[in-house]
Amino acid sequence: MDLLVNSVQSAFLLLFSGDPELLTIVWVSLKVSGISTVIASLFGIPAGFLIAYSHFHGKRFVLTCLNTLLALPTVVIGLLVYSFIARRGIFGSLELLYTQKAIIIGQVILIVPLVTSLSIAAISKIDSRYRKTALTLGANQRQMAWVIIKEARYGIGAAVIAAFGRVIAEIGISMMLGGNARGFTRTMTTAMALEYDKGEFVLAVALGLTLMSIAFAINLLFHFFQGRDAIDVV
Amino acid sequence: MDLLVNSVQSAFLLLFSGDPELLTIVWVSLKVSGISTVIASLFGIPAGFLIAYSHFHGKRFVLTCLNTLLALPTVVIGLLVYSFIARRGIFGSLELLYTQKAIIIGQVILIVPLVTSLSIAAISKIDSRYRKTALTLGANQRQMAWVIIKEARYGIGAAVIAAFGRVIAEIGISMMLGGNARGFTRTMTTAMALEYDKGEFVLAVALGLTLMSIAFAINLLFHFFQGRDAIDVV
Amino acid sequence: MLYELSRLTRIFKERTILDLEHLSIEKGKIYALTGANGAGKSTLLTLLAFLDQPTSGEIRFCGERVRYGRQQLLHARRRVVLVDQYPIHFTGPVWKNVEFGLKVRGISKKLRQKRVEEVLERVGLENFPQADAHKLSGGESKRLALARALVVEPEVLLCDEPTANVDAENQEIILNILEGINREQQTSIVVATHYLSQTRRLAHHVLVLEHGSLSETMNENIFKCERIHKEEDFLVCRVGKEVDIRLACNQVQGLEQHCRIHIDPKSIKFLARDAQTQEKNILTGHIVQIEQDQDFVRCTIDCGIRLHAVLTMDAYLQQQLMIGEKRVFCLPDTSILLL
Amino acid sequence: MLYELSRLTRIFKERTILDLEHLSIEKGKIYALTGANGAGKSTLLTLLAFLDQPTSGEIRFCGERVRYGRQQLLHARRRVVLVDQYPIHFTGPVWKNVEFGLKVRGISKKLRQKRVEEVLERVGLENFPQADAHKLSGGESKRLALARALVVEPEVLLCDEPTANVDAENQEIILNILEGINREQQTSIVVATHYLSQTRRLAHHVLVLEHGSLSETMNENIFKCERIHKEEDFLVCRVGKEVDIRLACNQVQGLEQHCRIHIDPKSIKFLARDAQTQEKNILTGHIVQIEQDQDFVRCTIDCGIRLHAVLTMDAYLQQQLMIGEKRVFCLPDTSILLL
Amino acid sequence: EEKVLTMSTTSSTQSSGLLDILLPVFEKESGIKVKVIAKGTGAAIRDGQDGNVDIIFVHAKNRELAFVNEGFGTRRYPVMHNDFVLIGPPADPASTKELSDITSVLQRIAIRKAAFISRGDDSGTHTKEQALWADSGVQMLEKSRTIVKKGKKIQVRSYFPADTGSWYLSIGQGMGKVLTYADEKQAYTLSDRGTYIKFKYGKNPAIELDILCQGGEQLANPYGIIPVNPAKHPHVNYQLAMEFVQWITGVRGQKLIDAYRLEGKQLFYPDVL
Ligand SMILES: Nc1ncnc2c1ncn2[C@@H]1O[C@H](COP(=O)(O)OP(=O)(O)OP(=O)(O)O)[C@@H](O)[C@H]1O
Ligand SMILES: Nc1ncnc2c1ncn2[C@@H]1O[C@H](COP(=O)(O)OP(=O)(O)OP(=O)(O)O)[C@@H](O)[C@H]1O
Ligand SMILES: [Mg+2]
Ligand SMILES: [Mg+2]
Repeated sequence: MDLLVNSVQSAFLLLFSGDPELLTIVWVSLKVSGISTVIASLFGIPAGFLIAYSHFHGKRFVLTCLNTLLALPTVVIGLLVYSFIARRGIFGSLELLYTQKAIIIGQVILIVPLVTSLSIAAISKIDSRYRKTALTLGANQRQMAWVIIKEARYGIGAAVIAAFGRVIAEIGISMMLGGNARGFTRTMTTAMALEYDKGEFVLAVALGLTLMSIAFAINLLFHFFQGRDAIDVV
Repeated sequence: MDLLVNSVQSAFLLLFSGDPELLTIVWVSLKVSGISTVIASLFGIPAGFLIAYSHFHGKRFVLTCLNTLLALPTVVIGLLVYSFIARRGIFGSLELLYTQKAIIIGQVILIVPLVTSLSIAAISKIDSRYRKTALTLGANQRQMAWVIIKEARYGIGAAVIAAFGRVIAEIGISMMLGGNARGFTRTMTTAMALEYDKGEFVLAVALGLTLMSIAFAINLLFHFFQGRDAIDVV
Repeated sequence: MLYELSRLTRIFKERTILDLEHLSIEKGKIYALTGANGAGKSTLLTLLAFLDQPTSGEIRFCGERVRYGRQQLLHARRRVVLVDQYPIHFTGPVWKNVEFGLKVRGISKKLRQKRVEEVLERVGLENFPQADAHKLSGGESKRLALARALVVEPEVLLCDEPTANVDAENQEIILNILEGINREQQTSIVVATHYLSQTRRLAHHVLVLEHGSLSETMNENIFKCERIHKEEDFLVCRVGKEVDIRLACNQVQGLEQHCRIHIDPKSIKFLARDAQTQEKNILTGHIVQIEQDQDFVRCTIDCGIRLHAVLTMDAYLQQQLMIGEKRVFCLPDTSILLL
Repeated sequence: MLYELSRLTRIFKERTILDLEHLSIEKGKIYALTGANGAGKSTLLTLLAFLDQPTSGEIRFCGERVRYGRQQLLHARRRVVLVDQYPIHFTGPVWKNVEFGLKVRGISKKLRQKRVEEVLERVGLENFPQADAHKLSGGESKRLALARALVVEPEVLLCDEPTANVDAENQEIILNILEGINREQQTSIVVATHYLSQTRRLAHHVLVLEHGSLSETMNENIFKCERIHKEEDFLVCRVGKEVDIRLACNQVQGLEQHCRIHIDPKSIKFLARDAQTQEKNILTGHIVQIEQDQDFVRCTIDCGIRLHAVLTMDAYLQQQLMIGEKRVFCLPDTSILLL
Repeated sequence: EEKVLTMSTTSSTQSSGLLDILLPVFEKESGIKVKVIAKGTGAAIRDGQDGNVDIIFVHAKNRELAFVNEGFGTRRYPVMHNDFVLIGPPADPASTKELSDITSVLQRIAIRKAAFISRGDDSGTHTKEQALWADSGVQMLEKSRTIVKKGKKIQVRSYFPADTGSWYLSIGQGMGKVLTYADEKQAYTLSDRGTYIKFKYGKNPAIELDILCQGGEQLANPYGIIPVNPAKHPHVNYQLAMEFVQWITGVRGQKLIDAYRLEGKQLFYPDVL
């Protein structure tokens, strides 16, 4: 109880202290997770559409693999990406390790399966008459896909939000590939983990609450863009 | 590249070694994440239904909060639960800290928002005529809810799978609340993190791959239960 | 009284869809509900099935005021079943869909089996018990919806366009089923329909909705027309491509370019071949259809537009109307109503 | 030829839904497609709209064999539009739905505006451009689907039950629209319908489907009947509650308890009031409806069941059939077909 | 009933593999199972303060003593020690090899602005590093944040060399990760010997970094074990804790520590033997 109360108060102090270091951290977090989410969506939503709307041998297998990838631990992603971009790895010369780009690469790998799999779920429940109607009215494949994706937008929106939540709250990859270097790749979550390691629990939770307030603000924005109708049911 | 090849080989060795310690770890992982997923689903799916199907003031606010909770970092969950179940916490006398139960509590908190939010997305796209039809044919509220949930089962299934993937791959909460005690609360992911800490990268990835194979097997089972029709689209 | 509605309105987003001063529906009778698209038929049926709440006003069901609490609703809903205009089916086989209503009522498996078989046979779906309900053809799907409702033997059956999309043979069958359950089980029935000619033979009463209110005029003989020119004391309007109708001037205050008129079918007068008349609107057309409407005879004339005339049996026999004949008829001033 | 189908089948899960030896559809004509529920009408239209592939056989469109590659399909689909039996609308306002077909064709905003307005006016939805397409009433929704198709001015328009759920006034309007675009723009039209009486007046050809194949017999006068007893050289079957029909014995080999019969409307003979006859099946009924069917006259007799008879105009005039009259008629042996 | 002792310890004791040698023997001899919770020194001490564990086994002498002074622990028992080493790239861009004294090495690094990776996590190693920087005369900066604890505002402080620009990277992670990081960036860092040996000789591919400065009182790294005070937390299992203390500071435990070799190198030196 104490912890929560103290942390809430500290979170306020932090938020209003205007501490430049904190601002940097927040900015890095938002930038990295925002870019990861956008890239993963640009890739995962069309992939979800393609998988949902095509018939091919082994489709069930692909779906099972996708679902399996949802259980990919951050340590594995971190290590695999690491082995490619480390100084001695194939892409070592690009000097990606311990940069924000490295975090983005890892996070994209982390959430592409999530976005894809949830998009498939959302898209495949869309009445097949939408597809037929779009096609008979003269839509080409791309235009038809757009119609379907628009009809599934609430489900897809939920997928994107879940993915964003996943990456902004993510620690392992940011730690391993970003390195938690102060001023460079320190994010809200790695900062939090650090405070935890130090035993500064109040500060850790306060940072967490700051993160939540920011996530709340972003979700408000998102809801605003997703429009009124999306949630009207019954 | 090397890392991957070595790890795959080691993973095979591990899997077929029948090492009792590994078996315990796998069993703890499965048990803990399985129970967490079941509890979270039992709570999240009905909650999702209720939220999707009721009109109340502040519904949009609740939805935004739910989406925000998707960004709840494991450190925060870990610390908050810790503050309640630590010896000095309110529930200290229950001696929950550093047990599997503690991990389950934390993981349930982690994924309830995910299951709820994705269930809402799945349920709210179900044609309102299903509700009307069920009601006019004499269903009571519970029976009607069941009809709707069955119609949304593919989306809800996807939510549950995503939640399971999230917890089985989760490290922070298992570490903080379970403590990674060998033979008690060591899970696949905390073991992985430990090997990583030790610098045993190959072993870490090998454990990760073992985890993936198990997740794959579980997803196969799940697909089998979810039935053929769920993925037939177009 | 089965239903008594008073001062009932239903408003969606500031648009008043239903506005009924008073409506009573008797027990054990068949009502046909008709009216143009968007008149509010489906909205009314949904209210009668307690699936929606009126914006204002009250509904009395079997003398008691309907309360929208969960338990009361469940109780009332178990007595009334609505068959949707565009029915939707639960994912699964036809059988499970029909069984649903019995299952939620906790009826034993054996009895369910028997009743479902009976009712599938009745609507002619006995060959499809295991077919996927979502893949049925348009008419099969409609009949399945009816079967699902019939199987619970409701006190009140509300059918929204039960024969639309259904083939001729099954239309007959459905009408016979409705007639049958009304006669044998005293089921009260309300049928929304655009095919009055069919329903007329079974309906004890016909309700006409117009813009959400009950109306006296049948929704037939309604035409869009265009103002052409004004003469001394009347205005010439063109209906369709070639028919000119003259409207008396007292009606045409501030008339716009386009308007709609209604011609009362009962006022249309056929003229003897050699008759002289003062009427402004004298038209000629072929008779294309004649049908019985209880004690009256309905006759469709093609004179560029299709006009319906209703005659008494005597008038019909006297006029000797024959299909294919070219006949002259007049529309008295009072028969034309500007809408 | 617009379409030429040969040895075409469509099989769903081992059930053959369509099996057409040969079918040609001419350019610039209106076809009415009829048949019982589940006969395969919608399935056929979906194939004609290139939204589905036949299981075997080929379709030639404008002389060329249809290929199911993306680019070829897009090209063909842009020439043909299907209006669904139960149409679905894109989430959003009516306007956007109608605009869709033009937008995907890259037509300029200004032209879109104009065409959408025109077509909404045409189907009588001019007052709803901003209404939510999902909340329209049954008939409005049907008309929106038609508008969506009309706006792209397709070469071929396939309509699945365009008048079902539509009110009388708009049924007329829709039929007139179809007639109009066929006459003025030479649009080829195929209309699936159960209301042949309506469509007959515009259709140049009528296609009847029966269990997925083309059939000569119209799907009317089809009845379920129950075997009652056998007499010397015929079998007595009961149709409905009270009508007994005698079947010649050569037809009744291995007949089951229940069967279906078809009575050819053209073979029904009205008897003079005093006529004597050798026929086995002599029935009496009231005449409830008479209507024109191109050069023929269709007459509906209520004799416990509703029978349709088709007469030549001469026979009709000679028989002097009048509504409400009680008449005696016979069903010659050859007019009864066991299905 | 099973006797279970819960112990919080720093990751280095666990990841060095020492506990894997000690505990099974202890368990066999005493019948007590030890449940090990490994985390950063700060968090491990915190566990003791909160009474979540029966005993703590860490390496941050000053904080350990404070822990005892505040009454959380009964007494600090010295167990073993090893030492810290300064490691860096073989190329040695700051030419530290010519210097022997750790404080002057750090000074040189600061002057040359050679890349240095700091744990930055308030761990034993980090605490040591901060002290060494202070001793070396490099000007230190203090950064503080205000938080609320028990309703009172308090400052959380951290120190690091001034004028750090981009050469001093504080990454706030465990020793292993810091070594990996330093290897990647070819930077200097301070490490405990155990982890260094592991990463240098026990891993493929090995890190390239070499020891550039070692030895001397300043780099000593003592480990102590402290039972949690039953007066503060009555539920703790003081008796089991003392059994373990006696065992590990006894001959058997001390010999095992002395004999422990990682990659053929001795890691820890017993304090009592
Ligand atoms: N939920 C809603 N929100 C807004 N408008 C609605 C809603 N439901 C119905 N409407 C509008 O109310 C009017 C009446 O609808 P209703 O479905 O009752 O008509 P109907 O008489 O059944 O017509 P039809 O013969 O076409 O089935 C329509 O114009 C429709 O657009
Ligand atoms: N995708 C499908 N899978 C399995 N069966 C199907 C499928 N689509 C249609 N059918 C079946 O094929 C038959 C023909 O369907 P179709 O929709 O073509 O009939 P229709 O002639 O349009 O009937 P209606 O007059 O009722 O609209 C029906 O019995 C239907 O159950
Ligand atoms: Mg309706
Ligand atoms: Mg059909």
